[in-house]
Amino acid sequence: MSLLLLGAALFLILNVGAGLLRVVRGPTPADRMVAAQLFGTSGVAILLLLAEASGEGSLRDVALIFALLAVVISVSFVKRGWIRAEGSSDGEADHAD
Amino acid sequence: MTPFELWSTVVIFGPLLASVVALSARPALLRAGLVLGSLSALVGSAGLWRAVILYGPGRHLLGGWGQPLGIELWIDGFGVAMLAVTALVGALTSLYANSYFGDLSELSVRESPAGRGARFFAPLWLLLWTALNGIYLSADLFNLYVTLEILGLSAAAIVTLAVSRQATVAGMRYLLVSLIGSLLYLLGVALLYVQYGTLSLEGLAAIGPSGPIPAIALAAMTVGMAAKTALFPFHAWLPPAHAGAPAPGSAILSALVVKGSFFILVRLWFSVYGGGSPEGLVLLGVLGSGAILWGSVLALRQVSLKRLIAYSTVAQLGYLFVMFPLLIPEPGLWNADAWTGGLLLAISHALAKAAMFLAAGNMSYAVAQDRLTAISGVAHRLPMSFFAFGVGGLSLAGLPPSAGFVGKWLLLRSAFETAHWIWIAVIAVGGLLTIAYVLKVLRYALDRDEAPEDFRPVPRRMEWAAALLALAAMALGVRALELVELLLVGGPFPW
Amino acid sequence: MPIELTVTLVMEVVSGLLIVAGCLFFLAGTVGLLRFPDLYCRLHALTKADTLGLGLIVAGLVIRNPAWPARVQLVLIWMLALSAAATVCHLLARSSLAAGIEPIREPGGASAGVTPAGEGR
Amino acid sequence: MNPVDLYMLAGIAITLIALYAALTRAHLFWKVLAINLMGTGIFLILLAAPSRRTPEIADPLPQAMVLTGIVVAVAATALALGIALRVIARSDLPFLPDGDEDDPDSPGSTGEASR
Amino acid sequence: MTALGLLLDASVVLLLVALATRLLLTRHLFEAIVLFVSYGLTLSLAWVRLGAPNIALAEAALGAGVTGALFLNTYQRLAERIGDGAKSPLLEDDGSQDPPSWFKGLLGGGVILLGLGAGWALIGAGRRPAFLPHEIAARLPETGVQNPVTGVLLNFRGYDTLLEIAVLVAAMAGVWSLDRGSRRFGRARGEPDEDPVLHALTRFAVPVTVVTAVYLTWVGSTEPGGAFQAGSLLAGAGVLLTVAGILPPPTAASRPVRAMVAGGMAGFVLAGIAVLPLTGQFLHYPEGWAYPMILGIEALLTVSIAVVLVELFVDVPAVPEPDPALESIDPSGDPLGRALRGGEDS
Repeated sequence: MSLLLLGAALFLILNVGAGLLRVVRGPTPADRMVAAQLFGTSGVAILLLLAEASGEGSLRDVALIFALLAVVISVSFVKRGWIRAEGSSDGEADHAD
Repeated sequence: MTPFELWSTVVIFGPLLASVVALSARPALLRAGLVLGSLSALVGSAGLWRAVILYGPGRHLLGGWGQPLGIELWIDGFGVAMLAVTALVGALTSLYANSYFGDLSELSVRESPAGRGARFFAPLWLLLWTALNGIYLSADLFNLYVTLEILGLSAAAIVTLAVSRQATVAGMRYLLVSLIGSLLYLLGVALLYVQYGTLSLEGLAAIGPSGPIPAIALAAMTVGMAAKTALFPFHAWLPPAHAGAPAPGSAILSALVVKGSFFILVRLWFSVYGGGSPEGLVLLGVLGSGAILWGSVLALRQVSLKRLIAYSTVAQLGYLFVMFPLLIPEPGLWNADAWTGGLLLAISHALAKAAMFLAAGNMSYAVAQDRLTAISGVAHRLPMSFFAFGVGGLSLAGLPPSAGFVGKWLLLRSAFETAHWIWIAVIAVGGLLTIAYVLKVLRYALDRDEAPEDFRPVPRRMEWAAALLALAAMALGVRALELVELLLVGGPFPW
Repeated sequence: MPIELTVTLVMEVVSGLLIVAGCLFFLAGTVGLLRFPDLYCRLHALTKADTLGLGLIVAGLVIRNPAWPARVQLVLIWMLALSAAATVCHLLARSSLAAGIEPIREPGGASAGVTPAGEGR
Repeated sequence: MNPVDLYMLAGIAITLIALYAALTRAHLFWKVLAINLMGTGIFLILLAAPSRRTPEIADPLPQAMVLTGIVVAVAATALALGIALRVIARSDLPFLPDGDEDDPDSPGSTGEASR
Repeated sequence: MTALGLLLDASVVLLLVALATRLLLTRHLFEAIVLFVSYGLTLSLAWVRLGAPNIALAEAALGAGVTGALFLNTYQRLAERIGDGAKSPLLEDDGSQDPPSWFKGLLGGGVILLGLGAGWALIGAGRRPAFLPHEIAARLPETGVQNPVTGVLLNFRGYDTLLEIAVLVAAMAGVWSLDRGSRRFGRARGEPDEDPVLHALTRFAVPVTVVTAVYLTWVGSTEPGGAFQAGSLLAGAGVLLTVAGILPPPTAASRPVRAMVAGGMAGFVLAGIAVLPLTGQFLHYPEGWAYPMILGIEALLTVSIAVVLVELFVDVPAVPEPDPALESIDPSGDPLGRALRGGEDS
């Protein structure tokens, strides 16, 4: 049955590879960020599958870190008031200065 | 606890603890950090010097494991000589920096950018010192990589302490070169580990690396270290970085930091690879000759004081590489004259170059400019700095009785013995060019009778630090025999 | 003995089906990410489908794994991913709107749901 | 083909592509990115190549080296980005000016001026 | 099964090389950064496949997480600087400053040759039996820990780890020495965040992160984990808290922050020196003391690393406004000494 687990992991990796096209195409930073989000979630899934397939429990810790850092990166990215697309003010997200 | 274990701990971890003090404590304790670092380096290297002379090369098994499992410190004459000169230059430069940066106890991180930079000079410099001492005692490939990174990061940060745009650009370029150089070195480490499964220099030397993978590894590491040492075709980053740094930083970078990667090259080529390939040694010698000629010519053409000295560093580093082909005249033999001569040149260059950069710092401090034309007449107001610069320059040029003279003489003798006429010609021409550019500066400084108008008095300690270094460079020649004795402990092939 | 065997077999099959279904949701999310016309649609497609896909895979793995600590950890990871996806999607959409990236509104394509996804708090 | 070989070859490829990019991209950020990637390529070689020799026992030493290397890379990246930002603040361009003779602010710069 | 595994490895490798190539050659900065984060996550999978979960943890947390966040942060500063919608070489590198194509060609050719040579040499490398892994396994019980990687990091080669902390501290001091525009990050202290969603997430994610970090430090002696992974996780929690405006950002101006940054290194060195009179060698733990000392050092390092990483992330990237005091310094002179004393007499 670990054939199924490995197969699923392989499928998810190919899936992620396809999703990368969105990072390359853009057009806005937010689009690229969404695609990175896909990377994070799929990475968690792949790691969980591999953990089950190999019986290596510590991979679940890695998956947990994936999930946590996806949060940190995305949140700090958004909260920095990054979007300058079409002439807005510097956004409510950042009160600094 | 043997003296080796005691003093090597003091010499490495003294400056490290001092950097902790300088980093975390109140600004009032910055000076305490510098004093602690200088004292531990001086005492530690003196202790190791004595131990090496008494007992021969020694080791310190960190963690009690020994190679190949753990990391060893290897303490031999070469390393201790470099430690000692680093301690001397470092202590006097710290003394200088203490006055140069104004009242250290008043520096706050909230201040102007310049003040903030000065606030962090002491911790960065003490970390850099730790890294240098670590390199000179290390006997482990990967440990050398980590120390190199401390060295590279703190050195680049010291360049950017001088807030000008030129210094920032130079510091960036320096950091990039330094990082790529370290990574090439790491690539070599990886390849060697893949091939032989050990990181210990001694273990590798016992195996005697040969074959395609070790050859690629040596090439990668040599390119990386040559870039960090600013050997001839890779020298472009050095003059702006060394000229742009604040004066004590320039002295440290030019006198000491480039010697760290040079030390690693010597260890690799001779101690580990047993001489490598004769063609490679000749190639390094040719590049060194190129550095001597090209660096000296460019130094002659400079119109700013610190840049002239920086180009002189490019040239003087060339001499150290001329040692490489002379050291092994034929397979199985090594020439003691070339070894001691080349290393004496490295040591005397450290002292002389530090003296020159500090003296130049005094002159431009006094007249607020770095142009050669601006320092005209400064000799009359700053006789001691003028004297320091002149004596340092003469030592570089190899005039007796300086250490530079002894070093060059030994190098020339080894070339005579093996009838390498080309190297002799290069050394001679380089010496003449050195005299020319030193005299150029002296002529400007003596130019007019009256002193320049916008003149600011220089703190006494800054003058003393430069003068003492120059005197040390000169006096070293008188006591060169003791250094030669030290350098021969262990020799180029310690294992 | 046969009953136990049957139970194990059924659980294996169920878990396998859940994992396969999860993979299909991931595929759907990626298709949406690549094919949908603007940022808000893509957010919509991706965060929901992927989180659900991950949930199904976690469910499948929980069934397979007999150890309780591992099961708790799996569920915890899923909850974290769930709340993260929701929050990030919300923040991205909100600050994109604030920055003036307009959602497309003309009929046809994936028009329905665009506006709520963008303006929901 | 041994799967470990795949990772080793990928390590070589990434190291060299990154080295090429570090030397040919003028933009400072790509230089820093390339230096980061070059490090990871070397890590791949370091971890994959020894384990093809002794597949029966995992070698913890390369793992420890790679861990150290990752931390060093983070530190170097932080400092490099900080200095790069200052370069940009001073010159408004993410490039390093050509040549080492840059002293444009002062009249009669080096080089030709010394004639 | 093995065929499937091989296919999995091949996909990971292909993805890695493709990501690396694309991110190094693209002209859009933001794309490159997002690809870099993706590359880090893929690399983490590669470490898992290579049987190194320790590194996978560190790669995900540090390589992808912290480094990616640093790049994003810096990107943000650049975007701020150039203002709305403007095209600028800062964000879109058109390659006009790149070296001439003959140089690229020459270098490219050289690099390809080198790659072929190195690949050929490594594939054909002799398979001499390795002795070190067996030696480490045999003497692991003496180190006081069961995780061999932790044993190498904190006992066999503890000196390297100590210097590695020094690298972090050196980078920190260097970053502190740079001028920063002290742009405030997130909200002021005490001011409630009006975004309830983020707040709820923080309340859930931060405790999970902290618990995981403590768990990783604790478990590091037996299983994958350790100070660096735990420290970077704690740093993640710290970043989240500062972003949400719950914690004030740590800065160099605060002495406790500086003390915590240097404290990990100081504690490590002092532990090494403390055992010197007992055993005669630096960091040579006395019999029976190895485990408690390693655990103590790891705990200290975890906190210290977390503070460094939060500080690097939060406080570094600021493009300062032009400072007239700086621009007036004569660049050809000896700038710093004179500038520092400028107030006194000139």
